[in-house]
Amino acid sequence: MTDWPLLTITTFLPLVGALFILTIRHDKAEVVARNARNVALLTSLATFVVSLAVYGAFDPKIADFQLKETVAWFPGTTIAYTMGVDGISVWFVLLSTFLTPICILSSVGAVESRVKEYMVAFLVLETMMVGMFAALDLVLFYVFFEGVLIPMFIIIGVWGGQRRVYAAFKLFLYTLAGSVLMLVAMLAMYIEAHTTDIPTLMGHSFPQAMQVWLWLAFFASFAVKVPMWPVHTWLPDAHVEAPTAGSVILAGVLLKMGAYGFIRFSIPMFPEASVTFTPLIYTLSIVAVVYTSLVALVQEDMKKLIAYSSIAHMGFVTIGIFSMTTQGVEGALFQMLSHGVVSGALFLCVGVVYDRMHTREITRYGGLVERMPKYAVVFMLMTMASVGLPGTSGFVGEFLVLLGAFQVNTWVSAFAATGMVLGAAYMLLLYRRVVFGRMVREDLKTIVDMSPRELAVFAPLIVVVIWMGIYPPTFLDPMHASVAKLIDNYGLARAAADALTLAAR
Amino acid sequence: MFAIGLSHYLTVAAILFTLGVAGIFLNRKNVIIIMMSVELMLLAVNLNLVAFSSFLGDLVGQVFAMFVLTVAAAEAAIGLAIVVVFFRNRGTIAVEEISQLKG
Amino acid sequence: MMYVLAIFLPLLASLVAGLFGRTLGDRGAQIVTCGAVGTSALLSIPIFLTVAMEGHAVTITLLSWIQSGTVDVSWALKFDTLTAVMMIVVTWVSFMVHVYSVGYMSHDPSIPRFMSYLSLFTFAMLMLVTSDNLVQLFFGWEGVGVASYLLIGFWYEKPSACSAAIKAFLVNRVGDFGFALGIFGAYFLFDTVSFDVIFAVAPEKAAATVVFFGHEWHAITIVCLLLFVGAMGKSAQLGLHTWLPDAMEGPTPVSALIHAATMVTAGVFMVARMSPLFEYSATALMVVTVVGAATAFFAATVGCVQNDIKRVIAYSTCSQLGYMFFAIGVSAYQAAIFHLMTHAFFKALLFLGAGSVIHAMSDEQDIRRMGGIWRHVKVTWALMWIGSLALAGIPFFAGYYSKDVILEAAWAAGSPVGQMAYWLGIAAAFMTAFYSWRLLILVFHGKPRADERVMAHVHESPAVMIVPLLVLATGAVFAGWVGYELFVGHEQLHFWAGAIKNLPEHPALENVHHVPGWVALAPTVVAVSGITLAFIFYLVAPVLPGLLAKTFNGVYRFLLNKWYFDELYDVLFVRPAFRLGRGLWKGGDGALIDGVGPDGVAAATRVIAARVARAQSGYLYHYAFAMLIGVAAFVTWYMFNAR
Amino acid sequence: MTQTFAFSSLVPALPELFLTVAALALLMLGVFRKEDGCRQSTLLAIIAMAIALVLTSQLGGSVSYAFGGGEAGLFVMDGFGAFTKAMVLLGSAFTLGMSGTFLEREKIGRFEYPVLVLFATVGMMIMISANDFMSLYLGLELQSLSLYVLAAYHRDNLKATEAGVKYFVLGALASGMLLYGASLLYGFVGTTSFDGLAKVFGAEHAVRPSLGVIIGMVFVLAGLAFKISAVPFHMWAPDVYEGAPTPVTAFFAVAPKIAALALFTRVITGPFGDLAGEWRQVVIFLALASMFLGAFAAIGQTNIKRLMAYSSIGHVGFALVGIAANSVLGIQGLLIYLAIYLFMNTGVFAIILSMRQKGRLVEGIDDLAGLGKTHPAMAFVMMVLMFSMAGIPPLAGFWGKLYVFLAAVESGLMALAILGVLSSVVSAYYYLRIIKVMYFDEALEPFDRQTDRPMRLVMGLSALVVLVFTFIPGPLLVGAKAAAAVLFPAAAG
Amino acid sequence: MIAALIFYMFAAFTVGAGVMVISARNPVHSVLFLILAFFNAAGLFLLLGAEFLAMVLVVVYVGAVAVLFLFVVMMLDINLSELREGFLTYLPTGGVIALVLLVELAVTFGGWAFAPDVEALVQAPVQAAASGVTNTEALGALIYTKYVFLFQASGLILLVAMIGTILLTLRTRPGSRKQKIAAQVARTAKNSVELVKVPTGGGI
Repeated sequence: MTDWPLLTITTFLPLVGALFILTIRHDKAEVVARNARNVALLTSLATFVVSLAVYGAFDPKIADFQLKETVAWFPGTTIAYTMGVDGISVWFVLLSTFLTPICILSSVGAVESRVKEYMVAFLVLETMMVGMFAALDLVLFYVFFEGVLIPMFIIIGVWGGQRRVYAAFKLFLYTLAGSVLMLVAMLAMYIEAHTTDIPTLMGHSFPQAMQVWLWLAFFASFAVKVPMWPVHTWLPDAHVEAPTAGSVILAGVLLKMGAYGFIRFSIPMFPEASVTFTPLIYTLSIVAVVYTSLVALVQEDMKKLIAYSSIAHMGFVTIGIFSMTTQGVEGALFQMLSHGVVSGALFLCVGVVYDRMHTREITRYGGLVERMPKYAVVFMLMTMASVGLPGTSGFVGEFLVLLGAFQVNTWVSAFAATGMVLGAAYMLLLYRRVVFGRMVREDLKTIVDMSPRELAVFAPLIVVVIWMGIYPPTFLDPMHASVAKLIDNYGLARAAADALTLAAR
Repeated sequence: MFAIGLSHYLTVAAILFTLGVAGIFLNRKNVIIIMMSVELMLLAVNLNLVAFSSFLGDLVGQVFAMFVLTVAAAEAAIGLAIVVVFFRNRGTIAVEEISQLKG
Repeated sequence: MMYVLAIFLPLLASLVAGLFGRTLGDRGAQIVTCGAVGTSALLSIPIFLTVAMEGHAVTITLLSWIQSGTVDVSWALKFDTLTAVMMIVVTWVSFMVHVYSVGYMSHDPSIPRFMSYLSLFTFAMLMLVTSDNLVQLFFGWEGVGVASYLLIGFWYEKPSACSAAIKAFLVNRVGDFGFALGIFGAYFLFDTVSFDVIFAVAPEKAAATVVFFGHEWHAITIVCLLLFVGAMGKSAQLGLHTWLPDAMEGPTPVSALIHAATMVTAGVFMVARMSPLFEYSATALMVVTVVGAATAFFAATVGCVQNDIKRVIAYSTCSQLGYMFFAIGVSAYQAAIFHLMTHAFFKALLFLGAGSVIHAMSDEQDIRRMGGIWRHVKVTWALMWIGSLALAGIPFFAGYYSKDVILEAAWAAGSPVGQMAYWLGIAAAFMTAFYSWRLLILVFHGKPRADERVMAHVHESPAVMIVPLLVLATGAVFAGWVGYELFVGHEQLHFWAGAIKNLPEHPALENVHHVPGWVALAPTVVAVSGITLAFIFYLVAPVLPGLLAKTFNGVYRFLLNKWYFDELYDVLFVRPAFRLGRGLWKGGDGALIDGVGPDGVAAATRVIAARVARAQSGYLYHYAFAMLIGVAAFVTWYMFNAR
Repeated sequence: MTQTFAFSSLVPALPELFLTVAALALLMLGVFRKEDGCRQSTLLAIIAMAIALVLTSQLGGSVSYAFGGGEAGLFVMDGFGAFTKAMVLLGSAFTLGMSGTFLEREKIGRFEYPVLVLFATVGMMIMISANDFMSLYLGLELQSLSLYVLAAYHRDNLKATEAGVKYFVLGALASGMLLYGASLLYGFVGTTSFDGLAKVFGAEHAVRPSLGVIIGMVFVLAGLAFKISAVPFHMWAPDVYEGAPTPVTAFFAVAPKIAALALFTRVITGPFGDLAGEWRQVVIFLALASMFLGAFAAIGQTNIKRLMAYSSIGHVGFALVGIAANSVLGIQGLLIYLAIYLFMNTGVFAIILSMRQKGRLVEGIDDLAGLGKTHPAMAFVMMVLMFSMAGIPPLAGFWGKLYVFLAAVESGLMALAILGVLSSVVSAYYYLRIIKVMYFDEALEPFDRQTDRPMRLVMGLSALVVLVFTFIPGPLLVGAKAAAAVLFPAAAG
Repeated sequence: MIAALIFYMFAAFTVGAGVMVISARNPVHSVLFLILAFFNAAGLFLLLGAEFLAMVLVVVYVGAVAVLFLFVVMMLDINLSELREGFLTYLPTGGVIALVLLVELAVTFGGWAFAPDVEALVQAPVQAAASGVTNTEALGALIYTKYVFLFQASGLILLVAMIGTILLTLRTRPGSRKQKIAAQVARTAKNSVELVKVPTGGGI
């Protein structure tokens, strides 16, 4: 079983599906659309099954990378096709493969034009996402990291809303500007360390001065992806204009790429620079939490509100990562997974009503609970998960992050905790304005509750949200070994650096 | 001053060359004058080559100069042909009128 | 098994009623939920007997929960005396409210939903009281918060109900903010969040300090104060009380269950639970005392002038919670819990009675439009009297025992804050009696002020509502007398069996039995005089209140507007938050970040692009000139930078 | 003075000789046929190029000289030459293959066209193999004169003739500069041979170059920079690209550019190899200016040919980054970049050549609107090519950029690398704009059905190369590395 | 001394003529000044001992290229009155930059130095005059042997120039008549001469 290249299969299976869809030809557009949809759904489900096999083959007790595959790639360089997962990345692989079929299923009613291309774009996107989390080579990582932009650009631009062009360009150019700097840094690392192998690089200690600017270059890329304040403004636009499934993937997986990058690169490879810049991260994260929460409070557009809330939630994540405590890092990871599911579900919730009313204006809604009780329940659950109610997935991550941060810096923890209050404020206001109240608008009177298909879309999300809230060890246990290793190495590097500075004195 | 050295020739060539260059961008009205300026530049080059050839005692410079002359003749032919074609289309060869393509 | 069942039955019922409400039907949902909670209530009795009376405290670990590094939190049920007492209170009051709701909500279109929420609340509350660590406590804490939110906003089409629900949740969140930090602090200090370990280690850490917000503080004080902030939120203490009166927007059974008997007392329970920690921080205790006393006084003053029947009782609740807290502040945790229990009975009784009145008056809540209905609703009237008597602390009713012991303890603490608390408590007791009877008189006695149509419909509530009232009334009458010895009397040490810790330095409870006679008598005296005053004002000389209000218009308005807390918060927090949000959105994100960042760069790029394109003029001589400049520049560069 | 002439000494120049003979034969054929045999001549010319390609591929094994003794020979053939010549031949053949239909439709198909392309190609190959300033100059002029004529080929078209005038005048100016610089270098060293120059500047002599030499070098570089259209010697490019007939533009954008860059590389690594400290500043400036101007100026364009001109200016900037690195890695990067550029550009021009509405030629970017719906396959190819040109992984264009920047970083040119990647972000904007027009905008009027098989072939091939390169990068990398190593004998040894 | 004077004369005339080329009002005059410049440059070549090149310059350049210029200028029939306006507008900046370049070049050339071992690198040293080999002969010996490649290449360039010029300018006008040699040669008396019997005495 384990001698199968499981990760490669997981990564490229969607691509195979996409190629298959490309061959679909028929005179009738509906037939093509239906076939494309079915193939895409089957492919993504198969991919999910394979990724479960990855999880099965994964040994949570081992901290190192597992299921490694290496194939020579660029002759004359160390750039190789190296894949592998550890306790951190395996979750993101699963998250990607988990969300994709849901997105595909959810787009049945939402996307009616150019379905074939849409499905192809989504499957290509899945390949890129999975590949990015499984890549163990610097350049390979970059290829996937950057390649995500292509399908995303198309998805937003073709199937997006009114200002889709602006949003698509903003997303693309903003993130590209950040990541090209990272590319230069990666090249410099290759020149310095003579390798592009990520595990090897983790063991390589870069000179301190070099670390600083390498860190900054990586930061430029990851901060945009996370996104951290003040480079977050692409996110609300992208979210608002993207089709529902696009928003789900954007919030669910793409935002995690930045934070994943921090964990995979910034901290283990540039520990001393990370120490130097931790206050910066804290400051920006806190500003992000408070600032975006306040901004979310006054949004008129449902998606925009959730988009801003995503920024706030990712602020918690960055705090947790840079607290460099076991709880902080594990909490951040957990928060990422949770946020992936919850914000995805929230965007789907918006999508449900958007498909019916074709507006995302909060004021156009109200009193939905009257005609859509099931919807109200699901939305409520996800709202509560977003707010961080204990017993839902949102709590565990938030709690661990703040707990971890408190051990290091009480100010940070306290300021970040205000996000708990503000987060509850905007989410409940949103819920109230959309779902509660009297149904006054005539056009809402005929709105229908969720269809069985929509419920099927939400069911797995609901299960996961509650599972993560009630029994998080399923998710936390496999992380322990890898996180412990990360923190140990970081501590060692810091100690070594301290010793060095002392000696220099 | 009276001993004529290499520098004298080089300076004359430099002046000619500069005149040629200046002729190209100072000229507003006539493309043919620009082409004559190019001829001046090539003359300067030839002067340079011959002068070096003479002072180095090496014939290669003169060989080079000869090829330059040959090519210059060919160039002049092509250039004038193009100008003639342009004139047929536009009815003028004033430099300022050659500005359909821009941006 | 019995233990687990007692806790999880309500959850099960809630899920069944919530998810399958449509198939079950109203009746089915009612049966399921009442049955489950009733079973829990019944089970709580043997549990109480085993745990409290026989002293068999147990902890049942169910499932691992959060495990990360040294953080190791499990789903566990801890049963000790404190829990057992709370369980009795919670399950029984809850059961009564469930039953009462069957009648009260009979005309509502979404009964299963309501019953489901109630059961959900019961489950969360039980989780709260049985928690064996701070995090699970927090789970229950938030769970009851959500249930409260859902129930306050139960009539979602009412904008005021929705606002009240959100307000309740948010104000609680502010408290939780402190609570959460308190948990982090506790973990930071003790490296665990488990009660047993914390309590065991607390004495060793009594002198520990912690750097918090850049200063060095006494560690336990900080942790306690932070936890207390949480308690203030949940228990509506001064400053974070504003949500409680608004919460009356919910259906009356909810007010009875959540906003009188159980949830609001969670703060008291939590601080009592943490007594082994609070005991080591004199400062924290002092703060608790001051806040409690101030709340008791403040809420009582406001209660005197309110006109909404439920709001009056709500302020009364707030005030009584203040009593409990200053009891805790003087280390009389037992007295606080005792009062908590008696209060649960009589306050639930009062609320349900008020509900019965409202029911009878066709949903009228303003006491100025009631009056003279006692003849029509005799049972309710009698029960309300019992409740009020208990509340006012008239001897031999439940409230008398618990309130007296609190005031005595405050006096007996012998500290300045204790003294202050005592006097404020006495003042509050006077006002309590006054507003209770103001309410009784305005509602039941005198001339009817409601219109004909309403009066014609005034009727006694059905049995399903009255029976729970009777049960609660029994509690309101006898609970004090029954519990006195166990809770605060001579058997208390044996009874609590270590569930509550008192340091020898804090002997208030011991000294209760040795206070001067006038101290013990004063509460009763002021209560009676308060009642008398109420009679004078509202029955004998009804012009007086108006006259008084006119004379002291400022004071009256100040009280009527609840000390302007809502307005203050509105100006201080709510409006600025929205204004700031809008400003940051339009100004920060829109103008500044986007304007300077992406959009600015894009605009600049376009300008540059246009310039560059213009430079491509189409003129040959410009092109040639550019080349010349290029060459000349390079040559010049080398002339001056030649190696 | 009598030297025995051995024909075997001509072997290194065999492809050039073959192509020359073929061109002359085609000329004769064309002259003595009655009707305009553009199509047949084109086909024959492509076959001739294919044969030349085969011949070239046989020659790259080792360094060999022709026309003159040993290393001072006028003509050199080596791995680098073979690699770049192969690219030039491919580029010429592709663009020639795409032009037949176009010329016929525009009724300007004449047999001279393929002949001139062949002569230009011979000129490029001589340039690439130049080992002496004289052969450099003659090769350059052979190419340039053919190109001047080709630019004005559509002689009844005002734009085309204007393009011809501009190209000619500025080209002559550039040649003059180049020559002037060459004369100064000759004056200093006493020889025009690359090897002679390299020896003088080489380590064993360690001559501190006089200012005159530096000025000479600057003039030579300026002349060459014109040919590769590097800023500020680029001004001709947009106008000529727009004005010239589209197949000619396609040709301009590919083969001469590659040849000129190869020549640039040879000059800079050969005779000036040890003057890196001097020329590097110039090259860095050229690279930066080209990258940024290419990126910014293209943004406002509405004509797609003009846009491609600016795009190629930008690409030259990136290629120059590889040259600036002055290392095996850098030249390897340059060659990879050029090879990928070759395929990308021919693909794009194949699409531009297919832009016809109701038989009328269109060149506006807006005319592409809705291509994603009307011609999905073509739009897909264009999208892939545009993302690739923007340098987005996993498409081939990314790897070209990766290699040149890797080389820059290796050589310590960090600022150049950073500014370079930033300029690539700016340039991404206009590539994206084309994708936006094709996919996000509503369709106006569909293009005529494309029936030209060679055109479809070129499109498909370019898209395939761009897509598949990531999976099979090996052959190109190894080839480019071997070719680059030739220029740095010291590093290889 | 005399040589210096002659140099200065030639140099001055060359430069002066060059100035006039770019500044003359009438393009025909420009061409004539260009011819003057070429003549004087030929003189300078003679001074430098490059007789063959001097002759080529006069014969080829003046004889062919300059005349071609003249021909085109005349043919294109340019309106003289429009010319020469705006010459001065760009003179200041353009002139300054040109002057800067010139000064820099002149400064550099003031102290021209050859590479140290330049003699070793010279590929085709000039034979001593005593050897009796003339300049033309020496050049011929080089061009047809060592530089035959370049010679051929320049031939190709001229061929391209021919093709290009013809391609661009040759037009076959529908009405124009051409001499058809083959047709002429193929004519026979039989089909081109008609013998008519003229009746004598009939008058015309």
